[in-house]
Amino acid sequence: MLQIKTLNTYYGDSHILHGVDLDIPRGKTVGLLGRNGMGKTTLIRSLMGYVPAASGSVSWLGKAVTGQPPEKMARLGIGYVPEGRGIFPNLSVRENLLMSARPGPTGRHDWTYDRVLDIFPRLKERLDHGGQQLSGGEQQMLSIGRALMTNPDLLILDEATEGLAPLIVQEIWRVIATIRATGISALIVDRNYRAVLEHTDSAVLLEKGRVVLQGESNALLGTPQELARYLGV
Amino acid sequence: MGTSIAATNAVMPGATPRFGWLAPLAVLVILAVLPMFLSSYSQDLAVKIIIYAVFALSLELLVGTTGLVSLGHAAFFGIAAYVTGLASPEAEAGSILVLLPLAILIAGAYALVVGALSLRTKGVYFIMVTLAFAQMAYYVFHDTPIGGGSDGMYLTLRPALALGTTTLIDLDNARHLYFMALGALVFTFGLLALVQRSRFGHALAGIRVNEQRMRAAGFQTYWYKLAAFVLAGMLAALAGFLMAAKNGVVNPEMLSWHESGAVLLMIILGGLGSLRGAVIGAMAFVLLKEFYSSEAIFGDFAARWQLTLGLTMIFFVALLPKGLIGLSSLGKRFGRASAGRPATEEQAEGADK
Amino acid sequence: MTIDATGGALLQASGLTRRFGGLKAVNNVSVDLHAGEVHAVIGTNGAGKSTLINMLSGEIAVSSGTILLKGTDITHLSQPKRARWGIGRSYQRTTIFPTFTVLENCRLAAQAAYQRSWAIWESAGRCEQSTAVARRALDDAGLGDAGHLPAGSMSHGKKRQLEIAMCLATAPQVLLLDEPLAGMGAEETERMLALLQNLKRSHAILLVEHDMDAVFRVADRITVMVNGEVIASDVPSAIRSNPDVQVAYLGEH
Amino acid sequence: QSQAPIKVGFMLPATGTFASLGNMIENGFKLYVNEQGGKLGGREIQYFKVDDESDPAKATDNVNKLIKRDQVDVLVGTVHSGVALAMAKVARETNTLLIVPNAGADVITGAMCAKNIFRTSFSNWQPAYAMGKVAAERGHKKAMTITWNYAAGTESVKGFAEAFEKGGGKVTQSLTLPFPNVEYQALLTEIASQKPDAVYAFFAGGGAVKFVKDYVAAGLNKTIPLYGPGFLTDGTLEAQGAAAQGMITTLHYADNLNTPRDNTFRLNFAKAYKTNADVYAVQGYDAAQLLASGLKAVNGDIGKRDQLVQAMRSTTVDSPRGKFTLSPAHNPIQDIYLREVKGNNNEVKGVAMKALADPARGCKQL
Amino acid sequence: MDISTFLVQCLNSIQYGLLLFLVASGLTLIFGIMGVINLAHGSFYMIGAYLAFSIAPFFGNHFIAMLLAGVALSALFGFFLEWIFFSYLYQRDHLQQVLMTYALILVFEELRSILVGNDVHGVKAPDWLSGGVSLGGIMTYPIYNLFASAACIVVAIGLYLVVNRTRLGMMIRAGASNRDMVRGLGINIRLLYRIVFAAGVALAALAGMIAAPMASVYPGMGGHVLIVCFVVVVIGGIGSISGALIASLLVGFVDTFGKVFFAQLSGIGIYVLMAIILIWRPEGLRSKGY
Ligand SMILES: Nc1ncnc2c1ncn2[C@@H]1O[C@H](COP(=O)(O)OP(=O)(O)OP(=O)(O)O)[C@@H](O)[C@H]1O
Ligand SMILES: Nc1ncnc2c1ncn2[C@@H]1O[C@H](COP(=O)(O)OP(=O)(O)OP(=O)(O)O)[C@@H](O)[C@H]1O
Ligand SMILES: [Mg+2]
Ligand SMILES: [Mg+2]
Repeated sequence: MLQIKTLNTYYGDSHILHGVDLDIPRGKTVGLLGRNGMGKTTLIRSLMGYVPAASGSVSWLGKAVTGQPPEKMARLGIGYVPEGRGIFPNLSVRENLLMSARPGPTGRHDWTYDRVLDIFPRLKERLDHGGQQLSGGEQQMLSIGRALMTNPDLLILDEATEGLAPLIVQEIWRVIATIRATGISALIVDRNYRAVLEHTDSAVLLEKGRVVLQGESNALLGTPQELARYLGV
Repeated sequence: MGTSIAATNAVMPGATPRFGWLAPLAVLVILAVLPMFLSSYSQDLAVKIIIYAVFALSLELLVGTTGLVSLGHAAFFGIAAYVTGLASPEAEAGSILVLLPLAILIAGAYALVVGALSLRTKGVYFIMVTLAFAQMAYYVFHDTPIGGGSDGMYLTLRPALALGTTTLIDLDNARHLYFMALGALVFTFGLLALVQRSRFGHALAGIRVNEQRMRAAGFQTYWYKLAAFVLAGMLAALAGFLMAAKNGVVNPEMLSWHESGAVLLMIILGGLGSLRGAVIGAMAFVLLKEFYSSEAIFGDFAARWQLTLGLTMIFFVALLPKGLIGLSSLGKRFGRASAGRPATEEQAEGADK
Repeated sequence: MTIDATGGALLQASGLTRRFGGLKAVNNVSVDLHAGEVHAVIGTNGAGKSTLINMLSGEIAVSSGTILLKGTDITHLSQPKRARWGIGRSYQRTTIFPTFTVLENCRLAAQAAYQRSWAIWESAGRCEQSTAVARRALDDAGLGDAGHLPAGSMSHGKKRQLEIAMCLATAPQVLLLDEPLAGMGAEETERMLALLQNLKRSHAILLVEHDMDAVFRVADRITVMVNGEVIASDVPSAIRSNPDVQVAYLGEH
Repeated sequence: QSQAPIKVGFMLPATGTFASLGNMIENGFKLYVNEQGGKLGGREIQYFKVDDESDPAKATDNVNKLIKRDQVDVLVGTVHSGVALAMAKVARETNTLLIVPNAGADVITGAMCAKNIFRTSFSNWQPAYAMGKVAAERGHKKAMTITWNYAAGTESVKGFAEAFEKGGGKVTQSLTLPFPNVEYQALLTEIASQKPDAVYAFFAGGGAVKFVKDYVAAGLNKTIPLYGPGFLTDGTLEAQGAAAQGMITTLHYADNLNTPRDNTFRLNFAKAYKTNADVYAVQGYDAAQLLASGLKAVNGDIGKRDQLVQAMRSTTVDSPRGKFTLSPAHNPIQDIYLREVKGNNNEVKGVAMKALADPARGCKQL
Repeated sequence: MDISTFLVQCLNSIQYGLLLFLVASGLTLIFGIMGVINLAHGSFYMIGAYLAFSIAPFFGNHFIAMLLAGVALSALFGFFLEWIFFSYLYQRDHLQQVLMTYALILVFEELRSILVGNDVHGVKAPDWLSGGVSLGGIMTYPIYNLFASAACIVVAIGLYLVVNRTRLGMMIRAGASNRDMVRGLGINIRLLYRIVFAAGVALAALAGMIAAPMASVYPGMGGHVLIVCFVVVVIGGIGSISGALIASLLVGFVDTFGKVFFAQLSGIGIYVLMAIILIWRPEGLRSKGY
């Protein structure tokens, strides 16, 4: 579905991504792992078009989309949950959700306002609160819900479970499992590498902007010493 | 509006290059010998620029350093000018030693009141409350006979500084005025440069970027801001005193929001967050207008100076995101852009929305 | 629910309530923080943990209740004053100075203890005390080699580390940490836990965290909040087996 | 030496509300010079221009551009009173010859009068005083005045009241609103509730247009006649349209004086500038005439200041408005016409006061 | 003051307040919702008035048609203006926009002078709106003013619905707080802002066109109105349409009665009002607090 080839990205003079390859097949979930500051977010921001890549290519369903602006990428069917949530503080919870609502690129309409509120009942109690007034976890739920409202074909979750209570985290993983079942792809960054590997088909491990390890998630789970080396556990 | 109003050039005040003091020193030397080469008109013009530079610097402390955008700064400028006018005796020259402190104190007192009240608000609301207080002062002078109403008033004789029977400084003398203004500029610039590298200045910068964290760390930010506000008001008063002395005429328009807006524009044009930017901005603002409205250069088109000045400013805004002070780094930017890499300072700032 | 009613507690809050309009975000909550102890507060999202920290640190006013610091009533003291008296906090949402360097971030926090703001002839950058304190805080938080970077250009996880470092730089006696581990990788988590173990010897620590492994490793006492109310407060082992807590918060943990 | 041209500095508004007035004054001045073959007193005239922006805060700097930078021999300006005062102040200090072609502030030829300062227009007091007299003669007993709260307005209102009360009337209330606020409705209601016999208003430009229209829209004109100095209607009749018809004002000029002098002037002006002359053009024209009379007396030697000033002071200006002389304070002693709006013209109905001289209160240098 | 005069003064206050709202509404949009500090707003108002003056002869008594045509023209104008002058400023410091809008004021003033000259002009109200209704006593109230008030109310309601009740409004407000995030959700914020800016310009111009028959058309007419508009928007609470409406009416009352009771110092009335309100409620009357 989404394919990234030899991506190089800079922030100013510092070379952050060094020829990264990443392939997210249709309907598969891919985990993106790495210690702090290794370039996970940068990879996501490059593929979304926030940060221009110096070289390399991004293609969607076989079509080159390198260098497209974020709004175009999102319209292709990417739902984006950024790290730090990106809630609109001046909009109420209801408005945060409604403003992004639209059918998916293929016309799919699985995620409705009501369904999102069903998986996050907490939000239902806070509909008229401003984004600013939510607790950290509530904001995180809202951010995920908002991305789902765009009925994406590919969901990108950058530290989406940060600040969520264990019960809710379990719920999120369940949602990801159901999403996976409906043929939606996902790219998941999370500090809990074990959970990531348990809930994804394959995973990629970044070290200083380079892919150092990749493969089937199950297989990776079986190589604890490798993981330990790159994740510092 | 979640974003803060003033982002700035300098990462932190005081982060000037090693020989950063060389340029100002050279400029100072040039300014000191300048009157020898200037016609009396150019000297007047230079004084005007210097006074506006002092005025702009005072606002820079608020806007660029502390992040408090004020649209009422001319109030302190104008009040000081009126105090100078009103306190000047009819028949003889007023004493600088009396008039200047008086002007600064009274304007400072007003700044204390205005600051104490308006610092309850933030961002655009702060802009508007400061404007409100300035407009009140404006209408008091415009609509009541205190200072001659809308026509303003004039100083029969400019202030002077006499010691015994010898007159040390006589502002009626153009050269004395020039050096007094230059002295004020050096004083203001030096004071603010000190402030910026001091703990006080760093705390102000911290307040600009993230007041919440400053409070959490243990800074009583309200008092810091108030101190900055009053200091800025007093420095504006210094400029106001000089302006009254220079013109010999004081008018309500000196307190108008146009005047407040003009000095704000100066520091934006020059480049926020840098003292030099404020000075350059004041200079550019005055000179550009002088240039475009000069009949000798533009002939009849000089009457259309608004058009040329406006277009030039549009041009600057479009090309110089950091103001005129950013001209020097423009070359570097081009160099980097051609290497095919994005510039990132803005991204770094925007990263934590 | 306090262990010893009088002297031992560094910070003593009782009956804290905070309303937002009709919502009682925190309802009659009492906590005591003792030196040498990590007191974890856990609870569902929106339970009122951050609000509790906000009240303790003076960021927002209490609707009712009292807060004592070493026996002195500080309920109505402003946040900066409380900070100067030794209450330090970190934020759940990273709250740093993105345009300043990492060291400058910490130095500024440390400067709060050496304000001398009238001494404008002294250079802030050369203030040795605060620079030393800032460097130590950075080392503790694992950012020792990042001092020169602009804070805004660091990765999310590193910013979280800086968040903690800035809290440490104010040299507090009472630490109120709002999800310090969020966003940190496994390695950094280990480091942070070690740091907490170290700090708790001389500090009173309130830890809000959703990482249960971490909480059960360092906490000496755990208070569980749901919808603004305390549903349990006990030693970790008791909390782990408390059925109410399992249903409301822990799930299959 | 007499070969070098005489430098005339125009300090007039080129931008802002008064821009068109500045333009008229300049054109009037130049028309006279051109009629003399481009020379006054045998010397070429060279012009310098500065836009005063009608901003008193910048006035000192602007006037210095002309005096110090361009080193003009004569200053001509301006429209705005506050700016004119600053000009007068600088002119006094530098002893530059100044001719004021519009600004009516009483003090210019009052407390601030000086040997080197002349005015070819009017003092605010003049048309107002005449109007006061007329209003009283028309039998009105109770009048209200309304104006912006600024110097020109208050002076005008005072002048009106002085004559009106001398004539047996009484100004019951003086309404003001802040300059340049144009929301008159509240004050019109006030007028309606007090029902005076007459209203005297001083406004200019866009504000005048709106006032006259609002006054009529409120239906007040049917019962309470509206009077004012000519500025209420001059130059804005097209904009005021039907509302202004029949209004009575006083001024030192009118649109159909129908004297040979005026007719030639208007014809020449229209030919040269493709637009009709107005009072501002006349004032500019007369400024040139006044200067010419002085230069003629000294044969173009502008250095002979005393003789020049003496000649200007004692000349009779053959103005399109009718001949006038100058008072000792250098303000015109002139007829104030009573005019009525007909179509797009302010037509003469007669002379309200003949050879009216400003009292020049406070002038010590007579 | 007797009771009937008092009532008429109240009517005056409301009428002035409504007109103010109309002028301020465009500013609420551009300033309050998009976050652009637009000093050129007064210029758009002036442009509208001059537009009315220029195109009125072609429409005769079809006043509404003229308004629509003017709105369309000015919206188009605003659209391109945003494109050329503002589209690259959002990422920058807010104050850069101030500089840009100030430069635009200068340019517009001069272009106006070049194109239409510096004279004062009047615009005739259409026949079907001329005349007045009697208000007891000797006073009449112009029908046109009542029409203007009605137009203001229509705009107020329309704007309120669009901004607060439509997704478009939500997107715009979202864009003001976090542009990047809005883009990440697939919304073309550039186009959106261009449209909103155009709408803001069109509203200001509409106000100018409606005001033209009442106020006449003259150089510098935008300057005074600008600052009052900012006062209105800020008192109301930035971004709140209903707040702006309340604020307009408040300002209308303070201005009207200030002139009657405190003539000497009536100039400071609205500023005292603003200072008091903001010191009492630092975020304006109707800020939602988020
Ligand atoms: N705006 C920026 N400007 C300059 N450098 C940046 C910027 N943002 C990130 N970097 C640098 O790029 C590198 C990769 O950062 P990135 O945010 O991609 O890390 P990450 O893997 O997502 O880490 P984390 O787990 O902490 O979120 C880091 O070294 C960081 O310092
Ligand atoms: N300023 C506010 N106005 C209105 N409601 C608020 C405000 N701040 C917080 N709340 C509400 O109060 C409740 C408690 O919030 P708080 O941030 O304390 O939760 P928390 O326990 O920290 O949750 P989390 O674990 O998700 O961070 C939440 O439901 C939140 O929506
Ligand atoms: Mg990241
Ligand atoms: Mg929280």
